[in-house]
Amino acid sequence: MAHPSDNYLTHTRGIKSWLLTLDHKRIGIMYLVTILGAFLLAGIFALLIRTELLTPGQTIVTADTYNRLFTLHGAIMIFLFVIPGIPSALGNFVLPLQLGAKDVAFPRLNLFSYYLFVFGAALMVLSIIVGGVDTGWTFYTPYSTDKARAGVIPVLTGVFLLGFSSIFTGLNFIVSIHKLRAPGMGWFRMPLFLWGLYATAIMQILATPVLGITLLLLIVERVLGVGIFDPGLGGDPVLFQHFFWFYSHPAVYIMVLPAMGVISELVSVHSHKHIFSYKMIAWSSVAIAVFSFFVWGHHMFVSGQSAMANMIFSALTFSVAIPTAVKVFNWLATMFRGAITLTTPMCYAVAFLSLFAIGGLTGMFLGSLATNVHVTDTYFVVAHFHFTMVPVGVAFIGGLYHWWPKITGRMYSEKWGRIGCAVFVAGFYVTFVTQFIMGTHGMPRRSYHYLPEFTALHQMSSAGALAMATGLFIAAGTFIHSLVKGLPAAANPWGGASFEWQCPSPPPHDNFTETPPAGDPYDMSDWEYHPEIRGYVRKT
Amino acid sequence: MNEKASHSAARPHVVPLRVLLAVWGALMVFTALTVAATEVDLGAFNLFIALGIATAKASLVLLYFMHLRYDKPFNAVVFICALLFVAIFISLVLVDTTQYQPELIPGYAPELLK
Amino acid sequence: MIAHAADLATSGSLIPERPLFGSSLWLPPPASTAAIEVDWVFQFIFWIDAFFFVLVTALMILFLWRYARPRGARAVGGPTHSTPLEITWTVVPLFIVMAIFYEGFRTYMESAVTPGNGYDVQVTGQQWKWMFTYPNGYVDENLHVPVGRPIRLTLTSSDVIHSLYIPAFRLKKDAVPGRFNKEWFQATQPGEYQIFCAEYCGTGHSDMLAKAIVHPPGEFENWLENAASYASRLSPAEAGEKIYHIRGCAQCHSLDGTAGTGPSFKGLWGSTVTMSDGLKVVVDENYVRESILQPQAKVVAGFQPVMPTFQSRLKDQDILDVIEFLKTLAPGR
Amino acid sequence: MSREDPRVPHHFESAEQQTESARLGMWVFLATEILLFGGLFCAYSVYRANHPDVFYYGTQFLDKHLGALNTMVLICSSFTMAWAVRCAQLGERRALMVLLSMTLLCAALFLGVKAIEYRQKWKHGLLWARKFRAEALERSPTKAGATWAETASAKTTMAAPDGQPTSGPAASNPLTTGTKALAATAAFEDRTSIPPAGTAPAGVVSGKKSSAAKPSERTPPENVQVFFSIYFLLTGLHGLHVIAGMLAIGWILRRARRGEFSSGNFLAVDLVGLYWHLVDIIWIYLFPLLYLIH
Repeated sequence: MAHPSDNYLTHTRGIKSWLLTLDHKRIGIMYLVTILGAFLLAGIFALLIRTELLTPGQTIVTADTYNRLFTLHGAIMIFLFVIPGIPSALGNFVLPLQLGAKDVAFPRLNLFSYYLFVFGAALMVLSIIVGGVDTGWTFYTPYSTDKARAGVIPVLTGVFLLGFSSIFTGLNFIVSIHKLRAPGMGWFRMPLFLWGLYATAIMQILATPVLGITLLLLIVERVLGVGIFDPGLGGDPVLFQHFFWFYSHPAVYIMVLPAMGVISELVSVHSHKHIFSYKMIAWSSVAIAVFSFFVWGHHMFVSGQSAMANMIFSALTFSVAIPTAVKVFNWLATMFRGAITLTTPMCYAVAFLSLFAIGGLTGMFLGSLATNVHVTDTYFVVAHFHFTMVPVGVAFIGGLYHWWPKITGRMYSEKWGRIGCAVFVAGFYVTFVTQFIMGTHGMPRRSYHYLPEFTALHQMSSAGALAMATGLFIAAGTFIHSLVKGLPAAANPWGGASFEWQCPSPPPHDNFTETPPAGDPYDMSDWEYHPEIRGYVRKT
Repeated sequence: MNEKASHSAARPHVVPLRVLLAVWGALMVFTALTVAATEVDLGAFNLFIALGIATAKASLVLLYFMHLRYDKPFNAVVFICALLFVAIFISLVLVDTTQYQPELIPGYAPELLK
Repeated sequence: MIAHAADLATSGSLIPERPLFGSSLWLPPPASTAAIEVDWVFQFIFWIDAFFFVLVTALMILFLWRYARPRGARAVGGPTHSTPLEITWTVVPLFIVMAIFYEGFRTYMESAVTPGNGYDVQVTGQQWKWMFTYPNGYVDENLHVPVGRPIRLTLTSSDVIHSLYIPAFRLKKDAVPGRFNKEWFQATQPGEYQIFCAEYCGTGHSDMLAKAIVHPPGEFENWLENAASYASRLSPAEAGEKIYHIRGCAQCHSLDGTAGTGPSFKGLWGSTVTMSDGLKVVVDENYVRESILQPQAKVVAGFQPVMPTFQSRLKDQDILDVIEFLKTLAPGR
Repeated sequence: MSREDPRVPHHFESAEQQTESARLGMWVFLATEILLFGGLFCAYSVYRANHPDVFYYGTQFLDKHLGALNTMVLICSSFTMAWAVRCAQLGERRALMVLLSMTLLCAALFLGVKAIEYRQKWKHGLLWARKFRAEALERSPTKAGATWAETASAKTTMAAPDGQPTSGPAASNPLTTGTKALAATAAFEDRTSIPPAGTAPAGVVSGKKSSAAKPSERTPPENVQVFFSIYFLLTGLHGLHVIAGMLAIGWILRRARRGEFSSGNFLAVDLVGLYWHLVDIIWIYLFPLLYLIH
């Protein structure tokens, strides 16, 4: 029935068939485009920030503009790129394919969620036009309620809508994974990417509504003055921090867990070896999801949080380190005695490993009470969270390279893909290792001016940022080149055994004419490489 | 397809009207009871009585009006998880805020006088 | 404000003899009792981290090199599970993080107990200025303390959240409106140390700088006595200038004619200014007094009504001193 | 969207799978609703645990009989909704329509009573923090004599009794005289010797006739306005959910009238029912927590 050229891209035509589509693959692509646009915008802000910091005094913008730049850089990166990047774009595309399903459980809700996202994003961008926001992405009271510019209201409303977009996506994923698994696919026969998405969805469901009510309270506080968070009216600003971090710490794992899922896929498929200790990786995802709810107080050790709470939160914080360490060791063990092809996705996977290791290990300084006091709110924290957030971006790009042949039906230049990755990672190290040093020497974050002794380090950091941008442009170049001139991709270019590689590239509108039998998603022994089609074919 | 749909979905539990009426009656009695309980001063115990009655009422609604008793157990797990995480949230925040009360300036609210 | 950072750059008062990497790549030289303890914990974590980072990276590179295969190759077996290994790498990190927690916790709790014989200084953050109030009521823009004596700080803020940060003492505490946060330290080395605001607080956040000046034994009392008696030592105009600097006027009102958050004081005295409602007012004693006590009563056109009242914070004599200081800035003088 | 049957979308294997998915989805959504309200319950718990006096005092301004009435109204609506689901399951279209209409009626009644309560609070100035008018506390809780016009005119009266410089609206409250505000400042300074910027941190000082007066049960505690903020936030958010529920019930009523439901197809009624019961459950907790503080 399926004509070879009939795929989800050509199934129907016209702009309306895209904007009103209920196909998870098209919605995933629309997310991808929107998210990449936001990434570009936030990236430009980052470069402006690094340019401003070339000299201790004013370089290109005023202090007020600088404050708006870092706020929007943070808010757009987090809410429009890092949080939705993997689940909404890649997850939407891949999840039903990996389940062997025709779509997510609620396709209309999926489309609605996308438009909520677009509307929220538009409100955030609008705030730039009405004058910007200068609160930092954390919106701490009473600065955000009393002093900040009026642009804070559209931003808060925007983030509120984005939160609900995220909740609905999570809801959709939970129900899809529960109810739409292909016959024979037990919980422990799901690809690990789905475990990552499932754990993420749990957190989206349980944490994001608290962000919703926090932002709602902040809007009401600002517009009506209810005095819950505003000390001027009898409120408690530290209570706001509890509310905010109850969401925003789990949010860190909302960002990281899908990335870990991607890495599990990448490491196993490109090492052509069964993932090491499937169950430990699956359970550690759930463990991270649950533990992450108990640790938010480590953002508040110097805020006036009581010593008792500090102690509890510090102790609980270290609990998250264990499942994270387990995952890292499992990935290494997967590579051990594998057959590693250093493809572009694999380059990004090992880049993730090395960056995220530093991100996780430097978290020890922040979890420990004694050292936290010195390094919190300095560039050390800035460097630490970039060493955890940027790996998420790395996994996103790696995942994009991994599934790109499936999404577009085209291959790309492996050579330039690898060069882009190397340039980006080298630039990243230069940018942020210098910031660790500045931080331990006492350079406070969000500072427009700095003491002249930090000049050399700041300039190195800015140079690194430029290299990062170059690496990203090279990556973008490979994608564009692939769209224009890429060779046709095989159905299974890497030799993966999960369902998405068993339908054509690009997949047909209904994904599978017949759902293939569910087996071990990491048992790749049945697949044989055929150089003439640049892909793998199942042994007959 | 239509035939199949009506057969497979027609099997959900239909709660007898008798049960619904009994639950409704119990809820009304509990409401009267909780108002009456405030007339008796039992100190801090009043709060527990009020919350206990509320929980009993909520359980009745959940089990019978919302069919949780006859439903897939996982739906109950979802609901209980939500309550559990609210409890975690409130209790950890309370652990902190009750501790730091001595540091607060009593009655600080300068903007109210404006 | 821009001038502020630039001043610091040129005045050379920033402990210029200290290059960034004076004693170690990672930490500035410790100058308080707590700093020495904290540095130990820092080193402890640092070497554990270094070990694991090298381990992970080395294994990764080794495997990438050793098991690199051309496209189409397949792995020959290899383990997919090993219970002893998994238990090892779950339990060993568990004990390590428990040790790290304990070290951090122990050190923190030692410094959380405020000693009884401390000297009290009250700290108020205000956009964008630190104010340090000594027991005799004197207010200074820098933190002066005696060496070798526990100093107890009580922090609050009069507007938004600030955070007092003294890297050399490894000390940081938020100043939160509506509450008094407590912190203490004991300096071990006389000298000047940088104070930052570590919690973002608006436009002038990065200029909210001050110094912690640790006096050698015996000198602190003399300094305090001398500093507190400025009103009797100085002429009214000089006292007014000091008040201008230590009470935060300088953050918004410049002396060089550039408009900040508020109008510049240069040439202000005796001039006629237009209010936001169109009223024209001559800057005289009554107007200045009213502007200090009721800032919102008359707001100069083009500025926001954001000045806090100084009612109950400045004495009548202080206001007269400020007026004398303004007179010295009048046009033609 | 689907090829054979518009009611079973193409990506489901069977209607049973669809029903189960939809119910699970609804329960997950209800979980998010609980966490949404959880934030407000947390704010409630924090302020109540730390300032019980504020809640003991504030609650006397709420009419517990109206609250109890509203609780019963909502329970009735929940009952008719549960019955409506039963009728939908059995395919009794006419009874379904009657019961849904009764549910809507109860919801409207609930909002009506709520409106009466809000109106009383508005009249007496017992509003959230910024709109809160402390002089309202001077009057007896439920039978305040002051009219809106009276209090409004009182608010515009400037009082500068002793020539102290007054700062506009700060001193306009006739009960918060300039001297009292200054006295409070002085007291604050004695305790802390750190003068804050802005005005005195005295909270609601208006209720105290003088500092020598014996504090009685009627003396408003400091920051009593926070109680009313929390009251309006909790009941307001709940009210919004009631309105959303009414819209949903109206929608299924319309569909029922068109005969879209049958004993094999009543999913929408079922889901709206679940949502409506949750709104009821939240009120079951709000009622004792706000109205019945002893």
